[in-house]
Formats: sequence, C-alpha cells, structure tokens
Amino acid sequence: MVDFSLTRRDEELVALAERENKIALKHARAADVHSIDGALPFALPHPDVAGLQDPFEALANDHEGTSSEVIAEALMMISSAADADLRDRDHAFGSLVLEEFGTDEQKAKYGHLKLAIGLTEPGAGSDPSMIRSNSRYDAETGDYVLNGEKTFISFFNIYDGAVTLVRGEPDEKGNRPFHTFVVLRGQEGVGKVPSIRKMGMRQHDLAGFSMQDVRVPEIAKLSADFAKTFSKFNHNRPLVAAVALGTCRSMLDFTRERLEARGISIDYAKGAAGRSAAEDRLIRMEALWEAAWGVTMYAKWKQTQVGTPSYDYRTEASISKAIAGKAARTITQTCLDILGPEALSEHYLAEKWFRDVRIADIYEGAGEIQRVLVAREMLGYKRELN
Amino acid sequence: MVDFSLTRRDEELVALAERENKIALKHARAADVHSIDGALPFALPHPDVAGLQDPFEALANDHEGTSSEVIAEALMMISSAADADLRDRDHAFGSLVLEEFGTDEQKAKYGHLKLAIGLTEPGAGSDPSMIRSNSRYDAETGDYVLNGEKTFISFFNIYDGAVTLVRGEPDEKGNRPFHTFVVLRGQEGVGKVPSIRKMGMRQHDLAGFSMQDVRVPEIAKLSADFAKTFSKFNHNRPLVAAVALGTCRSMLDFTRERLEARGISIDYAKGAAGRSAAEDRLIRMEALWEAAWGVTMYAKWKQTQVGTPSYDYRTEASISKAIAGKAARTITQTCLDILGPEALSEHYLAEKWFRDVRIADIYEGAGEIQRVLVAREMLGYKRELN
Amino acid sequence: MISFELTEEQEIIRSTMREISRDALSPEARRHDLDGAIGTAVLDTIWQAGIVQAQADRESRSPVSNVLVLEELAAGDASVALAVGAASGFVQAVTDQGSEAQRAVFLASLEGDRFAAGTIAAMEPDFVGDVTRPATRVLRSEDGFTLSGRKTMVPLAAQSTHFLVIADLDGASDAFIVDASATGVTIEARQALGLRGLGLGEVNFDGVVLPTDARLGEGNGADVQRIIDGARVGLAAAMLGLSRAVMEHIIPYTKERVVHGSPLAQKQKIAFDIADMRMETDAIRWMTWKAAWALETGLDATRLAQLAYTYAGERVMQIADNGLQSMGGHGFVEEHPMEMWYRNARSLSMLESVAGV
Amino acid sequence: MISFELTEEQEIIRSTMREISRDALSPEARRHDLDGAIGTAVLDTIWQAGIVQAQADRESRSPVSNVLVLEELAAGDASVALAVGAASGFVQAVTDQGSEAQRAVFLASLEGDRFAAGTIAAMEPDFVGDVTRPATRVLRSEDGFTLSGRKTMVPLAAQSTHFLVIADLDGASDAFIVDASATGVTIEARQALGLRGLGLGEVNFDGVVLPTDARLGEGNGADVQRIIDGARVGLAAAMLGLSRAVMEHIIPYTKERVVHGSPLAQKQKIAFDIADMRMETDAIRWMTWKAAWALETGLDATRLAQLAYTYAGERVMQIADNGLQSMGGHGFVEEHPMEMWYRNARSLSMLESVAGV
Repeated sequence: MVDFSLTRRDEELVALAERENKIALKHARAADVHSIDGALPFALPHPDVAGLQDPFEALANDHEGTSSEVIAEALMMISSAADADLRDRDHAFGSLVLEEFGTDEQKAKYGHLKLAIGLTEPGAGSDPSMIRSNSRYDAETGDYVLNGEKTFISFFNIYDGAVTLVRGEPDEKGNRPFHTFVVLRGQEGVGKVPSIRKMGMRQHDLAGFSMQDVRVPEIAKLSADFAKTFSKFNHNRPLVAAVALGTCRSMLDFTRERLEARGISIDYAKGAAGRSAAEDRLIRMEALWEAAWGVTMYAKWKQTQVGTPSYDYRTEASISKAIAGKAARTITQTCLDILGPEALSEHYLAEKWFRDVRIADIYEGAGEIQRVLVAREMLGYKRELN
Repeated sequence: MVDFSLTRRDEELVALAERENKIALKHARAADVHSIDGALPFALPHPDVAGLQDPFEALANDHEGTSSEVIAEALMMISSAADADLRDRDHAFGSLVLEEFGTDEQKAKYGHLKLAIGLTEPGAGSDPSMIRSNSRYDAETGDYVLNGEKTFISFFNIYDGAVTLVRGEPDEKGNRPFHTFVVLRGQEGVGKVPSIRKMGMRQHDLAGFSMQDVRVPEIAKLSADFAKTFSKFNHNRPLVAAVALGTCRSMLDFTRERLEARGISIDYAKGAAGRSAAEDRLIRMEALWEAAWGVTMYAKWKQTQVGTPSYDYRTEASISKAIAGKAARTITQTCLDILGPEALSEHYLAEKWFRDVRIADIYEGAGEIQRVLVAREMLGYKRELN
Repeated sequence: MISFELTEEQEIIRSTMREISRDALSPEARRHDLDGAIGTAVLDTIWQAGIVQAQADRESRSPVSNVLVLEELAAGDASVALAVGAASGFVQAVTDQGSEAQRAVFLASLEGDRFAAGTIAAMEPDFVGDVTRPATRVLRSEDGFTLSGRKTMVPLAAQSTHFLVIADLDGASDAFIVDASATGVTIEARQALGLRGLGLGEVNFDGVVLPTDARLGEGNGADVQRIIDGARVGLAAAMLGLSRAVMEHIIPYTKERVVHGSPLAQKQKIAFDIADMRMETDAIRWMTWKAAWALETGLDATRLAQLAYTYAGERVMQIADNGLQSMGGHGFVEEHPMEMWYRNARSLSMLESVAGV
Repeated sequence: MISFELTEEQEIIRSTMREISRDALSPEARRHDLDGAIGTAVLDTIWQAGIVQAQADRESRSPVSNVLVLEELAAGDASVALAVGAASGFVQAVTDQGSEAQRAVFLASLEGDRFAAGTIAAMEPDFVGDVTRPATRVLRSEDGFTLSGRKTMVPLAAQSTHFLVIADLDGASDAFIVDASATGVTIEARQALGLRGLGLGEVNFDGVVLPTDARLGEGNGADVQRIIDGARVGLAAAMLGLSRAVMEHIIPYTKERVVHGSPLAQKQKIAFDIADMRMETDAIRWMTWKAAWALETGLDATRLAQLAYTYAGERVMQIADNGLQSMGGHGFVEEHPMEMWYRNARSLSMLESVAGV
C-alpha cells in the first residue's frame, strides 16, 4: 500500500535532527568564517550539542518502527541543513573500506585509525583511468614503494591517514592494475598539503597529499576490489541528495518566512494566474524540492527492497543524486533572486547556503555522470555513451 | 557609430510589410484549415493583396537609403508573421541553384521553370552522408538513370520539378561523388507522393517524390558543387530567424494586449519584486525576443560588411538561427501558459502560432547543428566535435 | 511508514489499463485527434471497464488507483484519459459531497452499458483567469437559484448529461449540478490546440433556473477546493502518462536513427534528454502518488496537489518539446504521434479542472 | 541606419580598457575578494585613466562608450567595474540633472589625482523591495529637507564623499546629494556573497538635515528613472564582461582537461554550453548597446534597459553556473577564479542601481 506517512519513531528521529540543526545554525556563520583554512573554530564535540542525543546514533541503536533504517537516515539528513557538522561523525570512508575488505590482521593493525579515502588526483577528477600514482614492489625489503599525488581528500588533515588507490606494475599485457594501500599521515615521504580553500562547506576539511618513495609494508596492501570500492558510492548518492535537500529546505523556509513578513503569503489553492512573481517562483521551487524528495525517498525505499549490496537500485540512486543536484543549484539561485539584494548580505545564512550546496551536483559523481549512467541503463549502452 | 535607428526608407518598408501582414491575418485561419493537405483555399496571388505593393519587390527595386538591403529584408520578415504567405514569392531554391551554376544552355532549357530543391531523404535528415539516391550513366543512350526517394521537399507538388542531389557511380577509391540533376514532375518514373500533413506551417507545401529508373538527358546534370549548394543555407539562416521572430512578435503583442485588457499593464520601470507572475514572465519573454533580434540584426549587418558570398559571418548566422529557434519554442509555449486555457482555443491565432513556429528550431539546420558549428569555431575543432 | 508498494489489486488495475491503453487507445489516438472526437466504441469499452462507476463506492474508491489508471490511459491517448477523468470527477464529487438524495439520483445514471456521464465545468473564457475565483454567478431566488455565466474547455461538452458547474454564490465558490438539457443552457463546440478528441466545448448558462437541490450537498455549500485538488492530481497523472509515451517512443527512435555515423541516442545531448525524461517522469510519479495518498487519507492535499500539478506541467512541456526536437522534421509531421503529443502537452498542462481522482 | 560599428575613439577606449583589465585587474581580483576592498593603487590607476571625470562633459559623454568600459573592466574584476560605474553614475546624474551650482560644486571634486567620488544609494534593506519605490523619506522643513531611512548595498560606502540618495518626496521618487560626513549619517560595512572588493555597506540616515540645494536639479525634482535606466544598462554591461571572463576561462580549461580519453570540450554537453556562452554574450552585448544607444540619443530607454538587465541577469547566472559545473571540483575551490565569478554573478544580477552609463 502506497504510504507517505512517517512512523512515530520516524517523527522522533526527525525532530531530533531538527533540534540538532537549530543548535548548529547558531554556529554556522562562525564555522564558515573560521574554517576557511580547514580549522573549526571549536573543538569537537561542541559543548552546545554534547548534551543532546546524536540522532544518527539514536537511529543506529534503535531503528525498529522506522520506515526502515535507510529511509529514516535520509529523512534525518533532509531535516538537517548540515550547516555545521558539529558532531564527529564516524563516517571515515577509508575505515569502512578497511572494515569490509581488510584481513583480521589488517584490521588489528589499522582498525583503530580514522582513514580517509584517496582516489582523486590533480588532472583526474572522476576518471580513474587518469590515475598516475603508482606502486612498485621492492623484493629486497618486501615493501611497496608509492609515488604520486592525491587531492580533494576529505578530512585527510584531520584523520590519521588514507586508503589510497594507485597503479601497480604493468602486467604481461602492459596493463597496470589498481592497488589499494593504507598510507599514514606523517609517514616518511608523505607530503602535507594545506587544506583546500573552498567557496562553501568550509567546515568540511579537504586536503591533498603527495607520496614520494613512500615505503609501506605488505600488510598495508588491501585486497579491496576497485569496482567494489567505487560501489560504495552507490548507496551514498541518495544520502548526498538528502543532505543537499536539507540545505535547500532551510533556504525555502527562509524565503517563505521573509515573504510572509512582507505580506506575501503563499496560496497553494489558487491558480497560477493570480500569483505575484515572487509567489509563483517560490511555488515552482517548492515543487522542484518535492520532486527531489520523491526520487530520493524512492531510491532509499528500493534500497531496502533489494538490499544495500545489490546493484538494482543504482539507477534510482543516480536519479536522486541528479535531481537533488539540480534542485540545489536552482533553488538557491532562485530564492536569493526572489528575495532581492538584502539576501546577499552575510547578515543572513542564505548566502552561505547558496555557496555550500553548489557542490551537491559535483561531488560523488557530477550530474553529467549520473545522466550518463541513467541513459546507459535506459538505452542498453555501455562504452558507446560517455 | 553604433546606431539602432531605422532610416525613413526602412520604416516605409516595415510599414508595408506590416500592412500586408494585417491582411494576411484575416486569411490565416482559413489557410491553416484548408491547406492541411497542401491546397490553399484560394488562388495566388490573392485578390485582397493583389492591389498592394509587394514589400519585398519594393525592396528589390529600390533599397537606396535602407540600413542595407539584407538588413531591411530581415526587418520586413520580422514585421510580418508570415501567417499566410499570400504572395507567390519567387524564392524557388532549385531555380536559384540553376541560375548560379547552370550553363546558358541549361538556363535556356530549364530557366522558365520553378524548381524545388531535393536534398532530404527518408532516413537522412541533415546528414548528406546518408543519401542513398543514385545515378548511373547509360553510355548507350547518353542518359543518366536515377533511382531513389526524396522527402520534405518544399513546394514540389506546386512547382515544375526539382534540382536533386544524388550519388554518382563509385570512383576508383570506391567513393561515390555527389551529382545534381534537374528532375521534372510528371516525368516517367517520377512517383508522386501526397503532400505531407504537418502540425503547422500548413500553407507551406511539403512533399516527396520517388525516382524509379528516371532517365534524364546529360543536359539535366548541373555542375553545382555540393558544398556551394549547401552554402546557400548560410545567408538564409538569419532570415529564417527573422521569420520566426515575426510570429513571436505576433504572439507577444497578443499576450500583452490580452493582459492589458484584464488590467495587467506591463511596467518596465519598476523592479522585478513588484511584478505579478504574468507580468514577470512576459517581460522575460520580451527580453528573449530582443536578444534574438539583436543577434539577427548583427548577423545581417556583418553580412553586409563582409559580403554575402563570404564565410566570415557563418558563426553569426548560426547564432541568430539558434537563439531565434529557442525563442520561438520558449515564447510561444510560455505566452499560452501565461494567458491560460482560453488561449488554446481555435478562436484565436495564438494556438496556430504555437504550432507554426515550432519548425524554426529544426529546419535549415536544427539548433543542435548550429551549436556544433558555433562550438567548432570557438574551440578550433572540426570532426572531433559532432 | 513510507512505502511505494502497490496493493495486488492496484497492480492488476495497472496492468489491465496498460493493456487497454496499448491495444485500444494508442492505435486510435490519431483518429480521435483528426475526428475531434473519441470513438463511441472506445468510450463504451472504457465505460464497461467500470472505472467511472467504481468512483461511486465511497469505501473502495482510491485516488491512488485512479492515478494509476489515468497514467496508463494517457500513455495511450490523453483525450481518453481526460474523458474518463472528467466523468470520474463528476461521480467523485457527487459521491463525496452529494446529499443522500443527490447520490441516489445521479449515481443511478451510471447503470447503463453506454458511456453516459457528467463533467465538471470550471474554467471560464477569460484570459489570465483563476479557476478558484469564478465569474459565473449563482443568485438565490425564491425557490432555488439562478445561474449565469460561461464555462469553457468543458470536456465532452456535447455528450455529457450533467455539468457540475463551479460558480460564485454569496462571494464564495460553490458547485451546482445542472442538467445539460435545462432551459438557458447552450453548448458550442470549441476546438483547441490539443486534446482534440476530448470534444471540448463552451457552455453558456443564461439565467438557468435551478432547484434548491441542485446545490452540491444541499447544505452549507460544497468544498470546491477538494474538487480542484483532485483535478490537479488527475491532470498530473495524465501528464505523467503523456511524458512516458514520449519517452518510450523516443528511445527506440533515437537508437535506430543513424546520423553522421552513429545512432542519435549516442549523442550526449539526446542521451541526456532521455535521462532527464526518465528522471522527471519518476519524479512526477512520486509527487502524484503522494498527493493522491493525501487525498485518500483525508489529509489536506491542496499544497501537494498544486506542487504535483505545477511540476508536471513544466516537465511535460519540456519533455514533449525535447522529444519533438530529437525527431527533427519527423517530429513536425502527422506521420508520427510526436506533434500531437506536443500539442496535447501544452493543452493538458494548462487545464486545471477537467479530471478527477 | 542600423550599424554595429564603433567609432575610432571607441575602439581605442575598448582596447585600452582591455589592456588595463588584463594587466592590472585580473591579477588582483582574488586579492580584492579576500581583502574585501579594492587596492588603493588600482583605484587610483582607474581614476587617473579619467573615465569617471569624463562623465562630467555633457557633450562628449557616451553611454555606448561607457558600456564598452564596463564590459572590459568587469571581465577583469567586476568589483572594480562597479566601483567605476558607481562613481560614474554619481557624476552622470549631477552632470545631466544637477543645477549649475551643483555641477560647479560637485564636479570640482573630480580634479584631484586620487580616487574620490560619490556613489548612488538606492537599494534598501528590505526583502522583496522595489528600487523604484523607496521607503526612505524626505520631508520638507522650513529651510530645506529632513532625510530618514536606510540604504543597503551601497558601493564604496566607506570611501565615498557623497551619496546620491534616492528617496520619496511627496509620494514620488527623488534624488538628494548627501555629504557622507553630515550629522545623522552612519555607515556600516556589510559584507556580502560576492563583489566583496566593492566595499558594500549599509548607510543609515537618521533625520539628516539637508539644505534646499541638496535636491538634485534644485527644481521640480530629479528624473530618478533615468538614473535607474542608466544603472540597469551599466549592470548589464558588467554582467556581459563577467560572462565573457567565464567563457574565456572555460575554453582553454575544457580543451586541456582530458576525461575518459578525450578533452572535456569534445563532450557535447560541454561544447553546447560553450556555444551557448558565446551566443548569450553576443545577445547581451547587442541588447546593452541598443539600450545605451537609446540613452545616448535621448530616447525613452526604460524598456530596453529593463530587458537588457533582465536578460543579462538570467544568462550571467546560467553561464557562471555552467562554467563552474564544467570545472567539477576545481570550480568550487579558491585556486581558480570560477567560484568567485559564481558568487559575483549572483550578486551582480540582483543589484539594480550601483552602476551608471
């Protein structure tokens, strides 16, 4: 039976996320200004939120009675604008890869560390075939020797190291296989690169590192399959969509409130002909938001139907990411324009949301990539379309 | 000196075109309804307009004091919605090719005829490499024998025949060159195909013909260069843009008048925040129209600077066609939507303009083709981009 | 609990309708367009499927199911979808809001074997009009009401036995059931850009005298917004079906058509348009389901209905426009359904009250 | 007679400005953005180029030439373009509409070697406000006026010697020249999303007492619409320059960047975006020229100015958005100017009165 109602437990969790968001909002400007260089203005966890229950932890501990764990997680993301990610969330991507593909021995050695994931290189955005970092086996010492450069690595300067993707030595056909190694910060030959200064999402640390004859022992080599490493992105896409929708929701709420304060209330009953320009544009933006909400919820629902490791919801995951990415761009651009020059001021968070959320259509697969994936599935194409 | 004023002569010609358009409007619905099958409901030239001066003839006879002949021609197109092309205009494209590339002997034989141009084939839209019609030389009789099928040929069922493009016999490398022949309607082997029923522009006859062992004498073979035949399209593009803008102008005028009749006047002075949705959307459509007007005028102006046979205004020609094509789609779709359901009624011409002008972004090079041409020029690409 | 799962019954409805649509509607859509009318046989087939009649059961009628029906029918022929939607809208309004007496009278008329239904008359021949503020007026008279005004884009205008007329009474929108044969009612065919099979017409009410029991519900007035909400959702569902038809036509077309050495579908512009069609039809579907679910569960559906309708209206126009463009000249000629869909898309997305769920 | 030909002088202006923009502005734009101010050296260079002062000559000043200047400057740094536009707008208003006495006083201040100019204060800290309907009010007093209200997004707020304040007098918009050091004037820096170098500020007028000759023209009131028209054209020109900067950056970037075996620029999506950038910058340019030509020849320019401004505003946002997208993650980081252009595009297209031609 088609149902869009939230369970009581859903509602509780959403309310929890909303409360945390309200607290975060108070610190959002400070986090934006002070973390330009990747340094948060306060230590984590922040005392303001330390007293509350982490909603995501609450979900992890008890998801009985929710619309399924994965749907509840997306709902909570949407309820939170993620303005300041004040909690030290345990989403270290590299650590997850270790956990999934590491041997017990490897887990024992690296399991207590927070590991980022090192894929992107300068000159190789979403295209793994452009990866130039490489590894060479030194039979004498039994070490691997790594060289190369990585960039756009989330939290590298905050975490302990990274699980990084490099090319191995050429096989008989001249192909260079992909290998995955654990590389630690501070290790000899690992060069530190300052955190990257960004337009938005400044509290999200992004950095690079260089590897110059970095020697790692054999145990640092994970047997993480390349395709499987990437498959991690699949179920992350609707969550990335949900995060973007959270920020868009803040923007829409702000716009609606300001319009109402000016005596422009939104009447959903009447026809388009009777609307003011501001009202008409806002309604169209709300419709776009609802569109993105629907495909995101559907992707999560399908994920629960077929199971997270399945590939059978990847098209839906791509759709949710692509529509939410478009919504993020359009809604923030349009809402500022509806409100006029005052909305540009740093006095309000609107301009920050505009900056923050622009990344939504780029990271974890740009809108163009998602469309290629969707179109391939529809047209039965593979490499013919790129 | 930058100048956007019309000369007195420009204004006279524009006024003449507007007067003719007003007369044409009276017959527009009848022409639409009755010429679904390609038959105009009245003879050409129509008595209503026979008494007036043909503005295009007036321009051809005297273009002194205009903003140059080509600009004046475009201005007149823009002033006329081309609702019913009541005059039997002498724009037979095949005849123009004959005139330019034919020998005196060929002109003597075919010069009195009205000839269409036969390029397109079923399965080969804008792609000449897909042309399958062919010619074979019969050394015994000295005839050429033509086979194949042509479609989307303007006025074929009204004119006397067509200048048609076919493949010759393969050369030593196996390449089949392009040949151009005059084929006459009613000739043995030339199969008649009923006029094509279309969504709009119904007074513009479009037909096809088949060639089954059609024998034509050697004199029917023109030495028209393929590239040159196509280059004819170059200077035609801004005119096609202008025709589309004429129809869009009618749509915008209609919309503005109806809004004003409802007490919604368009105030260009005030800021966007004070507008109604209808006013705001109409202003954006007017802006799009002005954008298309500007690039069309610029293409024509550049044409006069570098000379019509030059290639140096082809990018500008493509730009004007592409923006006007987009404007045609957007303006007609949006104006109907602004006005609401009543605008859908056949009681008004608005719905006809919506149908008619949709072809503007397709014929004589679709918007996609124009963008490929523009991008190639900007990026210095040729076949790398298609 | 959030779920996108259809009931078994809904799955059956959907596949049945998909079959009817494919076998009986698609092949006839061009004919309906050219004739300016839906064939009687087609209407009767639909009637005999019992969709319209099912709306008379307050317990079992399901807006979600109706959305499925309208999507499928519109994928075959949007005119037929709206004919069904219009007749259903009438029955739904009477079922939900009619008095016992009204239900008894008007729902009895559903018993025949031939298509015979009422329709909603809400839009007016007025540019930039608003369906929620009718100029058509009802004045109170001694033993009933008098109705004056004009309605436009009334579906099946010449075939309907009754009109549910949305009109102003005492400054508020209300609904009245008017017999098509009443004195003062004149009907004029009014062909339009698209949905030509739907038999759109203009209906004039010239001082039509109505008895007291003509007022829907007979009590304190009808909830007109609920009717409009249902109609917006119904239109969104029809736009969804039309969008899907375009997409399903364009995929094989662009895969087969070779231009400059490769199939059209391998051009990034075309492939991205196709991806967008899929993305947008999915989005419209869930928005429409959500609004229908709100109607079904008795929640305030006005906002969700408006958003689904608004979004579907923007997208169906864009999908039809891009679909036509990807076919080039073939998109412009009657040999293919594309040009008809282009006209239907613009029409559908501008009507606000001709279907119901 | 329709012509797009620049005069020889205009060609020289254009190439001079292009050079200044390339050599002195582009390399400093990021610094201006980070510092929240334009460097004094840059301002003085611009000042010494005499652009602002040239506006004081009623005979020779040319809106078309000014459009060329603003396009070129904005291609280097939109903040500098608007600083020049703001100062020019002040001088233009005084030159065109000031009384003899006002011209004598205020134009004398142009004679120094250092940047020192007035600015227009028109927008207000009010959401969904309308620049043509100011809430800032001027009341008549015995020997002059009293001014009260708040203005926002005032360029060079802290550096300007005078403000031309658009305010309501007797129910109509009028313009008043206000000394920045007058009692009751307070200036507050107010950083914003973009154009950070411009030194935007909020200016509060708390019962500022103005002499009679503070009213622009001293006579029957100023033609405020003419000031707004000029500002809209100026903003369109700046948006044009910014659009061109994006395009000129994206072309080499996408040609050099290889993804999945071929340069980005060979992807149809990217190539079409680039074609659109060229098409739209051309279109904005001619619209802006046409509106400037109308201003120059004394025709009613309101409609053309509005259309150029509206169109440029839509397109510059789209061009910056697509430009950023084509650079992927690189579009989001400070290493490249793209993210700054994205912010500047949204800011520029929402201001309505900070530049003049």
